[in-house]
Amino acid sequence: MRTLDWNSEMRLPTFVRAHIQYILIPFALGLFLLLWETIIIVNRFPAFILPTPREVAHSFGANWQSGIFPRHLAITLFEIGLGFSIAFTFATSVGYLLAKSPLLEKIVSPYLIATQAIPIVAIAPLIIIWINTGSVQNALIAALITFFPMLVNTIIGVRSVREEYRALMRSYAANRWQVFAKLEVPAALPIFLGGVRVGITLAVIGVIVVELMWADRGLGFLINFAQGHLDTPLLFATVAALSAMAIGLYLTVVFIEKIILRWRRSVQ
Amino acid sequence: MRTLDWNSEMRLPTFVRAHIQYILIPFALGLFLLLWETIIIVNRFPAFILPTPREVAHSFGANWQSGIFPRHLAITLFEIGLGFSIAFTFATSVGYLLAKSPLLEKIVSPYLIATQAIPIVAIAPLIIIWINTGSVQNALIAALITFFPMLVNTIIGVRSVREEYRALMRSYAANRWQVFAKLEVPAALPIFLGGVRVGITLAVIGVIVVELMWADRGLGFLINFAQGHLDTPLLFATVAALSAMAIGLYLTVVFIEKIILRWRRSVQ
Amino acid sequence: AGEPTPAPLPLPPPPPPTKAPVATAVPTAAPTAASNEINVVMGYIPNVQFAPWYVAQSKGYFAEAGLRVKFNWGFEVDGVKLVGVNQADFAMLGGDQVLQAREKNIPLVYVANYYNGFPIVVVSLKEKKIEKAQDLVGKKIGLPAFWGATYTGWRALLYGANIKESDVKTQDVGFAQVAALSQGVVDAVAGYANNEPVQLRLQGKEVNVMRVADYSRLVGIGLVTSEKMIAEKPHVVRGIVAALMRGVQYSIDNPSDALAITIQNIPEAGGTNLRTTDAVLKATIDLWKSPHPGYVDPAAWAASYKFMKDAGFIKADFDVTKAYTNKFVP
Amino acid sequence: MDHHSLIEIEAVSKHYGPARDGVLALRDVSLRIRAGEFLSIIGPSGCGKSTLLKMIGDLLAPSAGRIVVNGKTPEAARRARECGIVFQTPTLMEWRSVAQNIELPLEIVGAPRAERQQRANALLDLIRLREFAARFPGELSAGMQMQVSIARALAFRPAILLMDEPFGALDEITRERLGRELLDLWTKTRVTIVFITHSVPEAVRLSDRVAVMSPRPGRIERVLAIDLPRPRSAATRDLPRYWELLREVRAALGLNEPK
Amino acid sequence: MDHHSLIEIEAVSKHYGPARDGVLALRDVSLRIRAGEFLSIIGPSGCGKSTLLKMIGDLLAPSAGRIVVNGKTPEAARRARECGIVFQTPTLMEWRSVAQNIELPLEIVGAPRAERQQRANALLDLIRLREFAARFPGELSAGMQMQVSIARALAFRPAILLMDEPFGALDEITRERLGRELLDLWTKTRVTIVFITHSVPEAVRLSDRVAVMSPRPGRIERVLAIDLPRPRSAATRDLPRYWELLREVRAALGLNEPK
Ligand SMILES: Nc1ncnc2c1ncn2[C@@H]1O[C@H](COP(=O)(O)OP(=O)(O)OP(=O)(O)O)[C@@H](O)[C@H]1O
Ligand SMILES: Nc1ncnc2c1ncn2[C@@H]1O[C@H](COP(=O)(O)OP(=O)(O)OP(=O)(O)O)[C@@H](O)[C@H]1O
Ligand SMILES: [Mg+2]
Ligand SMILES: [Mg+2]
Repeated sequence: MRTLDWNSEMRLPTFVRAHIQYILIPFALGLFLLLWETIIIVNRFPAFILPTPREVAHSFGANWQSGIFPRHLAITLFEIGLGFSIAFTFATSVGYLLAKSPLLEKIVSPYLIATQAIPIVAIAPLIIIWINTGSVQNALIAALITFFPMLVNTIIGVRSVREEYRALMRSYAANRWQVFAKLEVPAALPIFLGGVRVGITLAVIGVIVVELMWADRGLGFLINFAQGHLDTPLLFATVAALSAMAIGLYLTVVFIEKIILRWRRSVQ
Repeated sequence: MRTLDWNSEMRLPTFVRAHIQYILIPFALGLFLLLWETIIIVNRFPAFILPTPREVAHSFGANWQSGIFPRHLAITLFEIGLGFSIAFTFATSVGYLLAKSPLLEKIVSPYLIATQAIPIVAIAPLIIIWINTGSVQNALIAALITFFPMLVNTIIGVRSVREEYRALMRSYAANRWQVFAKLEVPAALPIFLGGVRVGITLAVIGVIVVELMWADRGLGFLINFAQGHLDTPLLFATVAALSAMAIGLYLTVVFIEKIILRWRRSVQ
Repeated sequence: AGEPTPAPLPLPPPPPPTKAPVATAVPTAAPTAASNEINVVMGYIPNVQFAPWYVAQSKGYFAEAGLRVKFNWGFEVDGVKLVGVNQADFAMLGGDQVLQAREKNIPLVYVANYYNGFPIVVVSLKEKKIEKAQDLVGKKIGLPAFWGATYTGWRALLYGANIKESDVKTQDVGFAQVAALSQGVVDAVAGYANNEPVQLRLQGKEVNVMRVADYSRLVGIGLVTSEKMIAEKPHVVRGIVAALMRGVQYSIDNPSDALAITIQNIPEAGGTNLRTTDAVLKATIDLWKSPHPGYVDPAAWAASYKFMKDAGFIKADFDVTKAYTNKFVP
Repeated sequence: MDHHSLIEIEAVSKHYGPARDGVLALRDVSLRIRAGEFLSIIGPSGCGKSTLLKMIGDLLAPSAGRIVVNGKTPEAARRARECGIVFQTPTLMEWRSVAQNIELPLEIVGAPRAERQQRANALLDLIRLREFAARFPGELSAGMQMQVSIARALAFRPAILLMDEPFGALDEITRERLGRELLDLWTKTRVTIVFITHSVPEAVRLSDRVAVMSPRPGRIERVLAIDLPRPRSAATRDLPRYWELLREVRAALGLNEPK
Repeated sequence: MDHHSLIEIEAVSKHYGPARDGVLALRDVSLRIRAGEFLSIIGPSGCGKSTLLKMIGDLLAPSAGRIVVNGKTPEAARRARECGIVFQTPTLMEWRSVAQNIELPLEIVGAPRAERQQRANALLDLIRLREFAARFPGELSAGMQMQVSIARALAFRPAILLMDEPFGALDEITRERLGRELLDLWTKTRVTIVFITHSVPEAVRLSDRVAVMSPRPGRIERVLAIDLPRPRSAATRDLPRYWELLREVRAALGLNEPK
């Protein structure tokens, strides 16, 4: 019901309203860059504290062409992808089990929460001794922080499935797999995908944190390196790349969400 | 509908089933401690790599009595509380706005996601120059990571409000505040509280990460200090305290959830 | 909390400035509000290696010079930046950091030496028989990072011993150097002279220690300020350097007093950590000892510059002599 | 123009969804409803009755045409709280108890607590569910839920009642009782009622006029005046005119036999 | 024991919620339903009709008493897929198109795709909503949704059909048409039907027997055999016995007048 949305942003012609984002998004970006420049001018920050957008872009360009950026980016992307996949698999499977068994949840969740509260730095020696360092290991550790929001939203999503639907499936003597695939997955999706949005974002920072700690490759290393060499433009270029990556991954999730949840639109 | 739950854990007498957690939770804890001890024995780890539970408990006791632990704990708890409150306020208010205006969401969310992808380490000098260091500042920075899951779940929660309810409120010409208080808050709560569960957990690690970086007080400092002095029992005691804190905060949220969402139980 | 009874035990010591998550100090205080408060970025967490500072503070050496000193804890690199924009007044930095900063036109000046000689060492278990630099060839070395003082020191060692980087395998082990070494993950680790070796010994390990200072004349950690500070408030610089040097001397002469004063300031360093604290203090005293406290030979600066240039840490040419001054040294 | 018409629907069409692919629910519907009238709408499933009601209540906008409610746009009328709506499904808030659900519109109007409770109790007595006051909607049967939703709409004494098959889920006894109560209320307050039903006898028994709609896309096929004397009672069914009208409405609907 | 009774309900009670504070929905209900029978249940709102149906379908467990379905426990019967259920609310999965909703039980049974589609199309033709096959439930009117949910229950050819007010939201034409279709199906397949309705004529027109329930806590008040000849048609209404039975059922329900 379109008109129900009485918060609809503005009373503009439909065409303008449908496309206004193409005006406003670049506008907001411009505003952001302007603000950035202004801060530098007002505070008189030298480049090693806060470089200008232009300096950052230049550093990015130079390091891209030299191949440094693409190489580290590829590694970090790989680690993010792997870490997210591990976290996704774990969060969905364990989350589903916990959603189904409140008793299991009571027993297991303290340990899962504990993993969230332990700074990796604190157990770094154990990690290095047991699993060593490397891309797969980095991904694994990043998965530790990534899985939690997906886990929680899986639990909430599965528990939010309406009882009538369960009764329906039960009346068909649907087996567990069918209940899962035909009811629980589609019904829990809107909530679960919210967890994925947060998870994919945390995967980015998770990988970076690990790379900052001990990696010799990846964007985290590059940040570390830039910092050690007082190369603040490179530092900011890397941070910008990271942000862009996080935004890109997030928007990918939103896009997938749009496709999967098409039925929602047609209802409203 | 009790019998609908055909995954009900076991076919045990009701009394046993209702209280089984009191058997299983200590059992799981015991198993965990046993596993820990076994790891030490099998790997022959010295205390500075992985101390025994007993050594950790002893260190905790000693540092508690000397007053070191309570002091740092209080500071960290204060920072967590403050950071979480800030994040909560921001997540709910901004999340609500974004839920209501998809256009605003499109414009603002890239910047919010970017904040999630920037390692604080990278912008530490700017933070110090602008907002300085101290407990309030630590809390503020921890809030940066804390708010995001709450924001996302606020958006999803508010958007999940059934259209019929909105129509009902609209037919009463309810004002925005009434729609918010009487419809959106209660309807979005189950999903929103999932975000709070994740948020409160991230607040703990967020504060610790900041304290690790530059604080001279708090459990983060204590971890740093213990690490610097290779006082691994103290390190693990601190980590254990942190975990206990995170679990406690999480369970508090779950408890509040139970009270607020009482109506759900009575329906099933 | 901590009673300052110096236990006459064989003691374990704590570590010095390393890289990321652990770290350095950072200043607070807007420059206006702090007109008579002096902000120092310590470059690490509170630790007994700053005993001279605590001594100078509690014995009133700073006050005598008319100064109120505020310690800030945070990252070393942040110290460079903060002093660079006069957001902090002083920082404790290695000579390598100062040279890198000067290359970037960050106007830092090294005004007093604190650790005589570069404090980085390569440690290995005795049974590995790694005694001189050449023994490192073909071995696997754990580094806490591929940048920062430890890395610079590591490279200086290779440079001084004429070993190619590619002849040695390295692994980033973060802060887990002691664990990685003792569990055989790597053959040797780079660390601080007053940290890793001390701790390994406290754990009952026999170790070989190879000092970077034996292979290179890199300038060690010292007190750094900005050109602006020197130009505008030379008396402050003079005062703080003098007070600090008194603190250093007092700590060397009265280690048990220095330990007690430190524990008053950092109760955590007492109690279960007393042994470590004491051992670290002893190792640190070795670093403080100098024929001419505070003074750095210009030749050492020239040598540092040459190494940094040759090893690629700095690329642009600049005048090294602007990077330091000995005129405030008493 | 008829000066007594409270609701004017003029050449209204409603198209759901995209122009190409959507559903035309209503085509060119015109209808005037007089102040104080009891008008029933009857028509096949999916012909657009609910759609029409929602447009009067400003819960949907017409794709074409014009609706005037009490001299105002539907929006203004809604803001003035002219209409109380009973939706086709109960739409009770599951986190509110039965009594709290009934009190909801009064809360929004800002009625004092004591008045709210008194009114809720009176309405609970009307639907004979007082003992369920503190229970949650999930604990009621479907028919009981529907009754609560009727009570809720009555809570706030609007000038116009839009009722979408309010008695559909009820058994005959309850249905007749609530029908009588509704007529009672209508007689006393002269509220204007637009009443959707599938029951021809109910429509004839209650209404001043019955609007019969055609299948989708819906149009108003015929509007029949029910010229039975008021007040109506059980005795009304003994009148031959009642049976005649029944037959007429059924004929208009395309139903073959009189019973 | 009657060897022909397919469903045996013996001294069944149902209490919802905690012992102290809950609701006693059914008290001591006994009923036998013969194989191939068309049994209607009629009774006031909230008397426990839906509860009874759910217990037969093993969606609720009785608090006391015993239910046997086709010689098995309700659970075994459910697992053997003896019962198809039409719920009182449509319960369509909103993320599935209309056709996909109808296909759902066939998917679960593992029917091949071609058969599923063919069956769905046949059923869509039956309810005359073929053109809505690809739409989502949210795009249908309430009555249309209910019809889809009836079609879904028919998709899978169970031995027993449990229908909870399936025609409640439908207009009379659709109602009669679907009633005829249901009788047709019943005649052809001799499926056993338990049919909850609020319409006395509908109950009489369709059933072999009508069980009349008392208000909550529900009991079976009377079971009336409807001894009207089969097949039933429009002409059945001309039989005096029809009117007599109508009156009897109404009397059992406590409704005063015959109409
Ligand atoms: N989930 C539940 N929790 C508590 N009480 C319930 C629940 N479901 C039903 N009841 C109670 O059980 C009684 C019977 O409900 P049921 O739904 O079986 O009635 P019904 O005969 O189907 O009524 P209707 O004709 O209105 O559908 C009602 O009084 C209701 O309040
Ligand atoms: N949200 C929607 N999106 C698309 N089409 C819709 C929507 N709501 C209703 N329709 C279509 O509009 C038509 C009229 O629907 P409406 O609900 O008004 O029917 P109705 O007369 O109330 O039927 P019923 O008696 O079954 O309640 C139907 O064909 C339906 O498919
Ligand atoms: Mg309708
Ligand atoms: Mg029912």
